[in-house]
Amino acid sequence: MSISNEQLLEMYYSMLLIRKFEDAIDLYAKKGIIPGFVHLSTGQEACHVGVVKALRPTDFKYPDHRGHGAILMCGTDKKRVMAEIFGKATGINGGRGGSMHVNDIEFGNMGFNGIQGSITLTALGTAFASQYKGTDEVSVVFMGDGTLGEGACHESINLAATWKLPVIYALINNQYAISTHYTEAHPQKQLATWADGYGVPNEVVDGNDVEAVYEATTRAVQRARKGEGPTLLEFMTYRWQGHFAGDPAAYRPEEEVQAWKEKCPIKRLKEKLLAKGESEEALKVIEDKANKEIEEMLEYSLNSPEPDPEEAVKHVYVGWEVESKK
Amino acid sequence: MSISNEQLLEMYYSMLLIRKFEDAIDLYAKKGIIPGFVHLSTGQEACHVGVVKALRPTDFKYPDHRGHGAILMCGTDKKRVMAEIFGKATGINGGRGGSMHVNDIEFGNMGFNGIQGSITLTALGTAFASQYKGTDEVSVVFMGDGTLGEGACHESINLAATWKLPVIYALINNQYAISTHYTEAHPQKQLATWADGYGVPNEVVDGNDVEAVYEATTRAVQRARKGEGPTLLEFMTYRWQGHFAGDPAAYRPEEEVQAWKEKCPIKRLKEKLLAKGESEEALKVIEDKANKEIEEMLEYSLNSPEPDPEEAVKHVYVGWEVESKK
Amino acid sequence: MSRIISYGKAINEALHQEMERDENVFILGEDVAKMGGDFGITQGIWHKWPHRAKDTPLSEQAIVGLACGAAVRGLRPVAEIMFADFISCSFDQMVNNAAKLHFMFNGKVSCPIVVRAPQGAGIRCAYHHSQSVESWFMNVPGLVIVAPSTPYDAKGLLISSIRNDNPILFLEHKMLYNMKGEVPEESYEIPLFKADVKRQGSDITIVAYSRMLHFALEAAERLAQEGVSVEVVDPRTLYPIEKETIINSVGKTGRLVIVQEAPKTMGYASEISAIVTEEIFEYLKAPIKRVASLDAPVAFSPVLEDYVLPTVEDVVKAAKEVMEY
Amino acid sequence: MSRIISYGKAINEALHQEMERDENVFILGEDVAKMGGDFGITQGIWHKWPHRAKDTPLSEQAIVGLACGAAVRGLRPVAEIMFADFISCSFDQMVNNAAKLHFMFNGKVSCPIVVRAPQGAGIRCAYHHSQSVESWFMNVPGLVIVAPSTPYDAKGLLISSIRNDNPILFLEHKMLYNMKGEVPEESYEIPLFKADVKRQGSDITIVAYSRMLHFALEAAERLAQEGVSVEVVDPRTLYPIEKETIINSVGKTGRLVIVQEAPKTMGYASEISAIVTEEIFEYLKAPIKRVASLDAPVAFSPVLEDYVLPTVEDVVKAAKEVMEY
Ligand SMILES: Cc1ncc(C[n+]2csc(CCOP(=O)(O)OP(=O)(O)O)c2C)c(N)n1
Ligand SMILES: Cc1ncc(C[n+]2csc(CCOP(=O)(O)OP(=O)(O)O)c2C)c(N)n1
Ligand SMILES: [Mg+2]
Ligand SMILES: [Mg+2]
Repeated sequence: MSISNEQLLEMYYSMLLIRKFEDAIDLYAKKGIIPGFVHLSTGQEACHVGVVKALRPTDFKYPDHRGHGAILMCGTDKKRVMAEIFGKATGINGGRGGSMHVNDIEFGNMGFNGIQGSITLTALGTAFASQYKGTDEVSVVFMGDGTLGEGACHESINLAATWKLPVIYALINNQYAISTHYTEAHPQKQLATWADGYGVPNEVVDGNDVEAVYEATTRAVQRARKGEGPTLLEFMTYRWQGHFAGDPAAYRPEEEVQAWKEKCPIKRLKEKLLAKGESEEALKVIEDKANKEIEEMLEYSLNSPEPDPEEAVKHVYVGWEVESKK
Repeated sequence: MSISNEQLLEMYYSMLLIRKFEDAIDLYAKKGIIPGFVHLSTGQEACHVGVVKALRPTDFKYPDHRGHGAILMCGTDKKRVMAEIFGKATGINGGRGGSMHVNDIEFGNMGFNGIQGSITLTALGTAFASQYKGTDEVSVVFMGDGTLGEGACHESINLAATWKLPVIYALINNQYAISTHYTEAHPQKQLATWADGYGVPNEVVDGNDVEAVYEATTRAVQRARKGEGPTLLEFMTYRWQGHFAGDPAAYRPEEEVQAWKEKCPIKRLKEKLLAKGESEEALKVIEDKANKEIEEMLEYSLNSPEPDPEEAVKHVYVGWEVESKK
Repeated sequence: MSRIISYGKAINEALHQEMERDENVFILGEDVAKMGGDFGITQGIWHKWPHRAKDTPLSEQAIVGLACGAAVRGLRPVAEIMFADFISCSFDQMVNNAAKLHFMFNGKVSCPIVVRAPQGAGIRCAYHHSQSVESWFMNVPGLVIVAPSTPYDAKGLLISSIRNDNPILFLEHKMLYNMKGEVPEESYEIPLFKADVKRQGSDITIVAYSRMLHFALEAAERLAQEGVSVEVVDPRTLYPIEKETIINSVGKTGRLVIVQEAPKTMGYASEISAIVTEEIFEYLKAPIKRVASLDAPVAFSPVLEDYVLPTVEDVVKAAKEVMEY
Repeated sequence: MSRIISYGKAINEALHQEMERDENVFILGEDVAKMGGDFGITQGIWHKWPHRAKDTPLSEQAIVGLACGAAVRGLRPVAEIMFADFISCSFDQMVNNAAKLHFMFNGKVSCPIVVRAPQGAGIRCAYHHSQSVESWFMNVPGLVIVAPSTPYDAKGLLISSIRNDNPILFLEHKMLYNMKGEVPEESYEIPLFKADVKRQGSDITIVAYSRMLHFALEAAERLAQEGVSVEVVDPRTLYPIEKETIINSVGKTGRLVIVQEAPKTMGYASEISAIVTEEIFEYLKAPIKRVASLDAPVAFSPVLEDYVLPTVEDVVKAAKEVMEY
């Protein structure tokens, strides 16, 4: 498998875009302009970019609660992703979902998850439909190290393995579930070994190396498309921010955070690109482009109207209207 | 570890008692005298006897829905076990539970399970209490091959392994969950390997060899008492009857049933005892004793009164009476 | 053409006909395929369509979750939960996934799943195999709950449920499986969200569903002998609630008894009582009465089980009290 | 001695005092130990009693199941479910295990667990982090549901709940955590199963709990200015239901409005309405009204969220309609 320079540059752009997107969200969340709370994927960009770039628009992608990065990669109109997080009428879901619930069926973006573990089960269904219809779309579920504690994960992998469903578990091990280190919540040293118990192929992958992520995902996808069943990929990475924007994350050592920041996936790719002969200037152009796009998204989001309140009771049922306040 | 002849004779008696107990229950269930449905453990006697005999009265034992055998081993007054299954006032739970729900806290008999998988979680709590109080009781959960499908099992073993709780999973692989062969419900060839995914020690044990069952359990119990955490034991055996008394079990090949009947755990122990020099006559005396005990239990159960209807609304709460029909 | 068949058979026939009609329909659940279901309701399907009948592991979460995901892709899953009690294990999937999918996707996705589950007491199987579960779900917007009381309704309502685009919890009653009644051979739909007047009357309205409908009809018969004319309304769809039929009936009779098998507190009857009081208080000639199980788990022994369940006698008594008020 | 502290702090203090008093009390849940809870409610406990404060994996089933098993052995677990919405994942443990243990053991075992869970909307976190869950559990005999509305009640009710021998779902409201009020420093109990008259009045009764109690009190204040004397009753224990206080109040006023934050259909208000209609119909001067959220999931955007939630204005309006009937 070889990744072209062009692809790498595109990945570089994407990772920068996610980084800047999260920075913007962080800022507007702390300003109190974005309602509710937001979980940022800063530091995990390589996982989101590497996984989704290895997929087709027709595949089913299940971003989790820390999913902005993956969502931005799906193909969904990015400014409408941001507008959704701002709770605006122009949001991709009309502002009814917000940060944790940004979905877009058109691009197989199944971001609707607020209950950890739940999407490992929904993914069984989209994967089953491929098998049922004899098509080759795969279903990729993002999940965190902490989420692995949920019983749902077991029911999912047990069935996927038994029925050989095209499910890929993209387990982002960013070391913590809120304040709890993964070694305090699980008995395994590497969570990937959990899949051994089901005979499910698994790999531990450097989650800060976008090429490694892309390649591992591609292998898993190939297996899945051929009907060989599920794979679990454990991406080792780190959550730079607190659990949510504003969480001081006092529960973890500052040196640990610094050490991981040294391993920044974007810096790493940049060095690789420079080594491959790309110029600082060319990379600067890409960065400017990302900055500009974020500016446009922000402008769009900030200037979008609030939803019509009556929308709050729409689409509860198909063919049955619930009472509104008239 | 060596098991004395005396112990073996006691086990022989226990296995015979369970066999005859189940035969009696089968008969009275089919006669329509026992209400509801009953799940018989015929053919699995070695598992129930071997496991419970390796435990203390103060340990916590969680028989499952096919649990008569284990329940009879706990120390609970056996005639009151049978009376419970008959739904009588003299039943150990006053007739409110029946076959699936025969429990007796006095002997650590936690038989209250109707929801598969649920007791793997309760067992965490009784095991945790040992750790919390610094005592060495273990908690042993019986579970079937089918039950392993439940998400609860994952949450249980994950926590037990992480916290090193004294839980022993006595997984009775009798090949079927109702009509579904275990290889159709799980990806593993041996379910014990599931525990590998959690780094939990596990063994596959001949579930028709009571000595092997006893010894494997003893090893697991020792580990647990020393604070070394959970063990999973997979006992390979077979369910002679249908899923419930009356189920024709048309879903499985008759030859399979016959082959397993050849491997009868009681016959097997009998042959061993004869080889060790016990006489046919001595074994006959034991069998007569078992027959007699069953007769007495039946007489007790059949002649016991029905519960007082008002009992149906007792013990819903502590300190709050629910409305009765006056 | 109509024949006399059982409620269980009527459901089975609906499944066969819908499998035949639409290749997106498939069934899944524990022992539903090769064995045809623990209560035999899915018999014959696997034999005809082996790839469209799936035996699952004991994994209620996966059953409902898989159904939701498959529905998103245009399939029409009909899942069975062996006993309704076990939906407790997939409660999250029902409440936070199935119920909200359409809403979460802002209407761009729907979740046309049917989760069939036998519920109710009477078979002497104690508290983990006897519950009536509708109350667990009636504060969960997005779900639809259907509970047929007759073979005719069971077939028509199941066909409508499979064709409907909402997530539907289809509650069958174990004690009705062997009940016989007239059922057309051909396929037919019975509208959801529409109560059915099962008996016309003018003095008092009794609302009852599932097994309790038959208690209500028997009570009505007995009361008729004493000169009381009872109107019996079967809501059929329990949730969301179509109010008109009940309100029209009580508007006419001025008296209402509601019968449910679930424990009394916070049952379907409570909601109907609240609605009627709120909307047509002025028409009420007497207090509304609820007939229900006592607020206790269902115990095993027949004398205990029978003690907590409502009886025909209870319905008659409540109706008389209302009449005599 | 009393001081002004927050509702969250009051709960924290109750936990500290009960940990101090009884070494069988311990806490468990996600991030409750080292971090002191997602909402900071369990702060300081792990520092004092590291072995009695346990951070669990994301395993809601295990949290509740472990609590039940530990309780059987005489411990007094106080579990936290980070958001009440996630009890959906341990619904089976609550309903089929905790609720029924005492019953299943024929009274020989009890299940003294407290499951604390913050619920309710208002923090702009959409449909998976905003639900009011009491209705899911109010048809489940054996469970107790407590929902404090003030810092004073929060402390006293939690202490009583920990000491009580029943399984208790203790529903805190996220929007009340920062609310301040007078709370004695010393330990005290507030009886369970006993409603509290929070304001005396003679014209109309408003029953409200948790955050809605404050809406009711504000509405009462406004109505007072228009000459309407409102009695406000806070049930505090939602289930099982102590009827006397409410019935006495409505017996006096003849008018009733019930306020809940949960969606309207099949809420606490429905049950209270049904009880009152059934028991003191003859005292009712007007229809009973319910004020509640609309029957929809709670959407994210503030304008959407606010639209579905009840407001003080809604309470005032309902009360006036009842008064003017
Ligand atoms: C069923 C459920 N339990 C708990 C939570 C609260 N919660 C949200 S994210 C989270 C931690 C998740 O950790 P992890 O899976 O490692 O993902 P990360 O946040 O590190 O990306 C928790 C406890 C939830 N949303 N759903
Ligand atoms: C949660 C739940 N799901 C399903 C059932 C119905 N059920 C009872 S026993 C059983 C099969 C269990 O198989 P296994 O665990 O292998 O035990 P065995 O019956 O073979 O002893 C099923 C499906 C149940 N009681 N609880
Ligand atoms: Mg993490
Ligand atoms: Mg089995």
